[in-house]
Amino acid sequence: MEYLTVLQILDSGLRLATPLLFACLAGLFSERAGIFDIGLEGKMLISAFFSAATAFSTGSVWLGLLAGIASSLVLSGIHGLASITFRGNQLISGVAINFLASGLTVLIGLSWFKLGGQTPALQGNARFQSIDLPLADSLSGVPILGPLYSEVLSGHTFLVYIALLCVPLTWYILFRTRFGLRLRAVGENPAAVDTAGVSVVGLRYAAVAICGVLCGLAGAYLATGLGASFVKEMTAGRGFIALAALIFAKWRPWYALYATMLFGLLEAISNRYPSLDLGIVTLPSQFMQALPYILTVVILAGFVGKATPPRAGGEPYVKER
Amino acid sequence: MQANKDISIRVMPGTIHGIIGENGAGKSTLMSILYGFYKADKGEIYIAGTKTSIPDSQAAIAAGIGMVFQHFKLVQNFTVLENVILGAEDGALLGPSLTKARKELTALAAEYELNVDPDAVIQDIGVGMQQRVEILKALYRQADILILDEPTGVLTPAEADQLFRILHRLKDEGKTIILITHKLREIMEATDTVSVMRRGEMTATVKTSETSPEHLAELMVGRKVLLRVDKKPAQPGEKVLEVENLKVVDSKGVVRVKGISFEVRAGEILGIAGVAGNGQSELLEVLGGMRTGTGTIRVNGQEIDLSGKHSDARSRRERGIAHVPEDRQREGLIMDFKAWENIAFGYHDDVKYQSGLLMNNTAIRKDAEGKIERFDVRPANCDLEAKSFSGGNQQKIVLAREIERDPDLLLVGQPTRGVDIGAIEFIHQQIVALRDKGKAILLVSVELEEILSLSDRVAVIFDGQLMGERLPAETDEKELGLMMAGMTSEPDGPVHKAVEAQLAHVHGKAP
Amino acid sequence: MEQLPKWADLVVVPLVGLIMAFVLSMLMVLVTGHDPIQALKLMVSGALGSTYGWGYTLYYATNFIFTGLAVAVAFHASLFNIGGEGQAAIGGLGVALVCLFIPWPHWTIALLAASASAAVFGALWALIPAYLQAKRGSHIVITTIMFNFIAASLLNYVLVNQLRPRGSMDPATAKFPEATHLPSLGDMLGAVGIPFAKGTPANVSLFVALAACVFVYYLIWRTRLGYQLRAFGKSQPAAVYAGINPVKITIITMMISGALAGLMAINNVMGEAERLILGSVEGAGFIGIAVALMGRSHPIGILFAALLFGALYQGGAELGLWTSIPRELVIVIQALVILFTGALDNMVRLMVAKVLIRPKRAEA
Amino acid sequence: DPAIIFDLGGKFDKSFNEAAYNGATRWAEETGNSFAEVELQSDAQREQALRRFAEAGSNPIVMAGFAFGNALGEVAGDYPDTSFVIIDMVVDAPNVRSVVFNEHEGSYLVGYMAAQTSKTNTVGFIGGMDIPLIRKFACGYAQGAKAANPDTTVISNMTGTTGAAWNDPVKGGELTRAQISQGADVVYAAAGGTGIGVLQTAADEGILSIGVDSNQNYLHPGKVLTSMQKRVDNAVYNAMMDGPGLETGLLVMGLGNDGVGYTLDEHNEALISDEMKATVDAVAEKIVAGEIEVHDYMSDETCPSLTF
Ligand SMILES: Nc1ncnc2c1ncn2[C@@H]1O[C@H](COP(=O)(O)OP(=O)(O)OP(=O)(O)O)[C@@H](O)[C@H]1O
Ligand SMILES: Nc1ncnc2c1ncn2[C@@H]1O[C@H](COP(=O)(O)OP(=O)(O)OP(=O)(O)O)[C@@H](O)[C@H]1O
Ligand SMILES: [Mg+2]
Ligand SMILES: [Mg+2]
Repeated sequence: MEYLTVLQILDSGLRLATPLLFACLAGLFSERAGIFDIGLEGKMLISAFFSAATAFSTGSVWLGLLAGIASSLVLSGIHGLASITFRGNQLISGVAINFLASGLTVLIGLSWFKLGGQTPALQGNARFQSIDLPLADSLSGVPILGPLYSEVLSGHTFLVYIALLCVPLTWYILFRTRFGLRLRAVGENPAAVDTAGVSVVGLRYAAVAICGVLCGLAGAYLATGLGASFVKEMTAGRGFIALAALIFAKWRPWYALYATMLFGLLEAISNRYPSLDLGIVTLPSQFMQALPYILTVVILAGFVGKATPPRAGGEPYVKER
Repeated sequence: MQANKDISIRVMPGTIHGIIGENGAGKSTLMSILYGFYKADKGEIYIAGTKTSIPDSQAAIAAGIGMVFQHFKLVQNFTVLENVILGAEDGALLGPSLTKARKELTALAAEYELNVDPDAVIQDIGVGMQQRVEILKALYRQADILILDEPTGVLTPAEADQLFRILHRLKDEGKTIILITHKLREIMEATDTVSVMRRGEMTATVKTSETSPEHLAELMVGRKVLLRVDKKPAQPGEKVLEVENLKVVDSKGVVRVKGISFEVRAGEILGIAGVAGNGQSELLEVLGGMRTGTGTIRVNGQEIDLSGKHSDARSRRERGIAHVPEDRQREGLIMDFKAWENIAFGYHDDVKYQSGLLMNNTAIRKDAEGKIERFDVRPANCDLEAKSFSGGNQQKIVLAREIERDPDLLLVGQPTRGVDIGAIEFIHQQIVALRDKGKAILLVSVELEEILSLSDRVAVIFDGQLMGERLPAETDEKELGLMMAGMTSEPDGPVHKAVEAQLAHVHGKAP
Repeated sequence: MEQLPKWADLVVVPLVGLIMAFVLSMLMVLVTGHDPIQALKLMVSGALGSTYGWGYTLYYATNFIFTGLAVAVAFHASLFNIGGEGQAAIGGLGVALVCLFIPWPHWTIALLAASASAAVFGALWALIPAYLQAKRGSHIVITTIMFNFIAASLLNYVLVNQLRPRGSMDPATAKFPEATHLPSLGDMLGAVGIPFAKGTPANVSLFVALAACVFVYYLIWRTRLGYQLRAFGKSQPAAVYAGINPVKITIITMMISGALAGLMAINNVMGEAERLILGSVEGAGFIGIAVALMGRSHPIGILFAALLFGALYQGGAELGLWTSIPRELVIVIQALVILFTGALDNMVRLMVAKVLIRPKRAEA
Repeated sequence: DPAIIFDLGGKFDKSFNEAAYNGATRWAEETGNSFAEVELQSDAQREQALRRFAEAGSNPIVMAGFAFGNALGEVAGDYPDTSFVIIDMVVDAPNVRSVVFNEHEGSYLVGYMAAQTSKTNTVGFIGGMDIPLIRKFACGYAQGAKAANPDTTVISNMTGTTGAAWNDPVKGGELTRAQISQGADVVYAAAGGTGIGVLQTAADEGILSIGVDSNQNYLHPGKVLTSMQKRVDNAVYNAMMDGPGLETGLLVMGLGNDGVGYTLDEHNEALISDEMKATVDAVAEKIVAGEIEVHDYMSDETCPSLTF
């Protein structure tokens, strides 16, 4: 394989990994605080819609981004209400949120744009433009690393860099701040947090809200960064893949980066080789499309040991003696 | 129902105030209210003469109250330091808080002899250490009133002694301590005053110096309690259990049991004393079929498999081994199952519980009712879930299930941990009764008093090896205590320091 | 929280939740410029007002019973099977192979064979995730999600390249032979003199689903396996203490779960479509999660939850047929029903308690 | 009144179903009449919708999509007085009109144009799912491209294997980029909502794209080379115009009767030179005249010019 091809696949992998990374980190905050969230998909979807719709109406992608985040936060609020305040089942709440987003986006889209639930295509300032990193051109001549910088790292939209920055930021918040300490504690043993005089409910809501913001970023990236409009169901299962990546990453930020990059890369590879001629047999396209999933299972079984979720995950907190 | 009814209690500053009462008497509930963990329906709290309202734990901490809960409130995968500062951090960033806490911890450790490794992760350290962390948490928050709920339930005698030394020192500093315990000896030795609770009410408060254990026991249970185990000398028979050169390696690759050999005969109780974490749990688990090991074990002369298909708990039961595990809530019971379902637990394959393809629930229930009645489980209601029984009664359910199987060999781990004296008496009687029927019993307990009073022979385990065997009549707690720390002779200097050093030494070898 | 009487907890709370969900939904109908009363009437009468409506409601319910039971069985062992979608799809393949390539003399025998095949195919599809969970600790949630995708690819390949009759546009198998066609509910009830709409897809599989409910009830609460499975689900260390083999239980439970999901195929593939088409599961595997959770993993609860969702599907279809209300509204209604009866049930319970318990106090 | 039943993709799928919807609304606007419609959510609803509309007296009943074949086969006989029109599938019944399109012919033309325009001699095809219909598109396209320039490389991708394959513009865009990096400078999308992403990315990256089913030139003026229009709208419109007594039987819509074709409008006129138009039109004539035989994938399920 040529180096250029490798670079192109890496480049594509990075783009494909970005929404997964946002969603994965979103799930990480929520689940680290003890709130399971299978509603990542729904939050991404609603944010994709509202960011595209607002960006189109206002002509500003930034307002779109804000609207996307706000809509995702509303769903987070519902999830929090159900699973924190009313101690409901977190899985059911997540399922409900996925359905809600799936229905509402089209319903609202239909009545606003009369385009069958789609938004019109975004143009100019209504979408994120790609950014060339400093010195990308002049460095491209440097062997090996130069092209890696200019071809792979440079030339993405703003949100890709935000996603990458979110990784160290998440790590820092979780492991170097008071908030992070408390957040991790509340996912492991809420009683310890409670008896230390800190509000379990408050912490969990904060975590769920951060999850909402990050899902909002993921959705906005899909509709206004990678794409340029909303199409119904456009998240296409990425929320679930992000969830898988989260478990894969064992709920750790840097591993989340690696896991999502792996998913992105595998998808990029299967995009690049729609069917693979091995000389003896030609692997059919269906096989190549299933390959990322097959490899995930193989890697999971072969190299990643048992993942221990946060101990208090999924369980509503009830005081006990 | 009412957990606390019209309770008034007055605790003097600079004293240690004991509270005793049966399981479920309402002790923990009362203290949780003081700590703002629960809200009382009515009543008032005065601290140093001023009326204080304690709506939440934050307020309790602010009022200078610190509490060490019966079930520790620690984050298992955090370090000691992180647990100490949790909720009492100084700023938004952790770094400065940690540095400050580290310094403070060193000071506290020096002041009260509360040594802990600040960077150790909770799940890797023993319960004694965990408890110190809980105390440090309270001191770090500058508590003046320290509440300890059954602090010695899981401690070894040496650790308990150390704890009481610390408590006395705190008292001398002017701090007020409320101590809940089931152990009358501790009440007698450590407290200045003692209050007795029964069924949600405060029945008496007396000066410790003016009372006796027997009197307290009677106040607590409402009848006379036999505080000593009443048993005839053993009549050892055939060898039931023979263990030769048993080795156990845990999942992390650490050798937990390092080639031990012993035997237990029919009609005798062999007690294994030792500080928690020295391999006794693994020993029980291998014998009970929960873990694999190497070596030779014979039951009634026949060798049993230590690994492979026939080394599981089912096969053990088929060989006549019954097992009362150390942790009744995690292992011995399914807390969400009804009591009657728990009676079949482990014996669910028993033919008399089956009818054709299905389980014969009527038969199980009938069986359970009988057992529950004979073991005086309260409330005697088969349809309650295990979790709604008190610890003592949960333990009775497990014992009823295992003892009534009439096993050739009974493995018992920590039979009376956290259980009130009324229940202890009963449980001890049942174990002795089984022995008197000519069955072999292997007892593992960190409670030296229990070991000494129940066992016919005592073996001490240290660092995965047996330090030696003694007859209860020919030894005492002091000698056993030294052996538990791996020492065979009296050390120079203070005993507890030497013990601690020795344990730390071993701890370093096998983390 | 106050303890509600059992009847209130079982009947009043879900009912109130349902009403709240519908009130909100109808508000949405109103906002989108349609007549909510007419819409509600249409949905209810369309789903439950005629044997024709029941014919469809029960058909969908049958699917959901199977997938709901599948999720529930795994739940009892603390395993979260998100793979119902893939297992049901592969179950369909099992049905198709049996129906297409073996000449059956009568539908009864064909049904037995197809059921067995569907169950075996579904179980095998669950086997690998189960094995990996039990032996390697690979999280079953990821592996079952992955296996859903893999199943879709496999089916796509098999239908497009292997089983599709030559020259057919449709990525689907040929129609199954006449002898494998299952009698519809209409045929069966007609035979015993009960009038029931013909041409609706509810079929004899409904009875298999009901039998599966009974089977699961007995399995979970009356058999030794069920006892072990529940014990394992509540506490793994305790299970080991009791001599229950975690590997064995995980694998057996997941295979039973997969078999139940696979069995769904006798309803949609053999009973309705009478051939295997692409994407035949249509999300029933995911609905199964909601059904199992709402039914509290109990067969009776699942039965009702499945009926509710079946009715929502059929009521939604009627809305689509006779009004210009977009079909996505039905999805929103489903979401709200799941939310209020499943996730916010404690909120509803609190509200019901306020109404039910306050006056009692006042009396006392 | 007539009725129309849309397939699972929904009437606003930006291609096939939407074309059918446009045909129906055009009829409604022109005649002032109304029609019944339904978007399906489940396979079981096919037969249901057919029967319900037939019983309610709708006539003719039009259905968009090959997947209705089976259901219609069951239902048609029960309602002999109702006329049915099925698009993309042949159902042999006296009261059914089967409309099929020669998508391969239209695809051949746009493939021809793609290869003519391509400077890299590489053109791309992006399909939604690997199903026979999409292969038919891809195969005609590849044949056309090779006919225009035998050195042309045709890269083909399918989006996915689940329903999401038709609604994943993000993946469509990424596939487009992958094809661009392999040298493609014209891509043809036959992938429903996924195609939105293909056209968008092509426009962003400065290459040309080809729309499908409806005329999609307007989506990115000057950046969509052309669209392979499949006049489903006409098929629906005509059926509704013909009314209840419509002529039944097989109706093939190909290049000859304007059933398929490429689009030329103000949005892409700058892209297509007169010379190119002349060549393409000549090719079209030859196809109609039978001088060029475009291979129909469905005839023998092989594709000489492309491997899948
Ligand atoms: N929130 C509550 N709801 C219902 N019952 C409660 C609650 N809190 C306490 N109780 C009841 O109050 C009683 C007292 O419980 P508590 O835990 O205080 O006992 P205890 O004296 O600490 O017992 P032990 O010695 O076993 O620790 C129990 O019978 C319990 O059932
Ligand atoms: N969630 C609960 N609701 C009501 N009562 C409870 C609950 N949990 C425990 N209890 C009751 O509280 C009392 C004391 O419980 P607790 O858990 O403190 O027992 P314990 O004897 O201290 O056992 P252990 O040492 O195992 O904790 C028991 O009578 C038990 O029935
Ligand atoms: Mg207590
Ligand atoms: Mg207690």
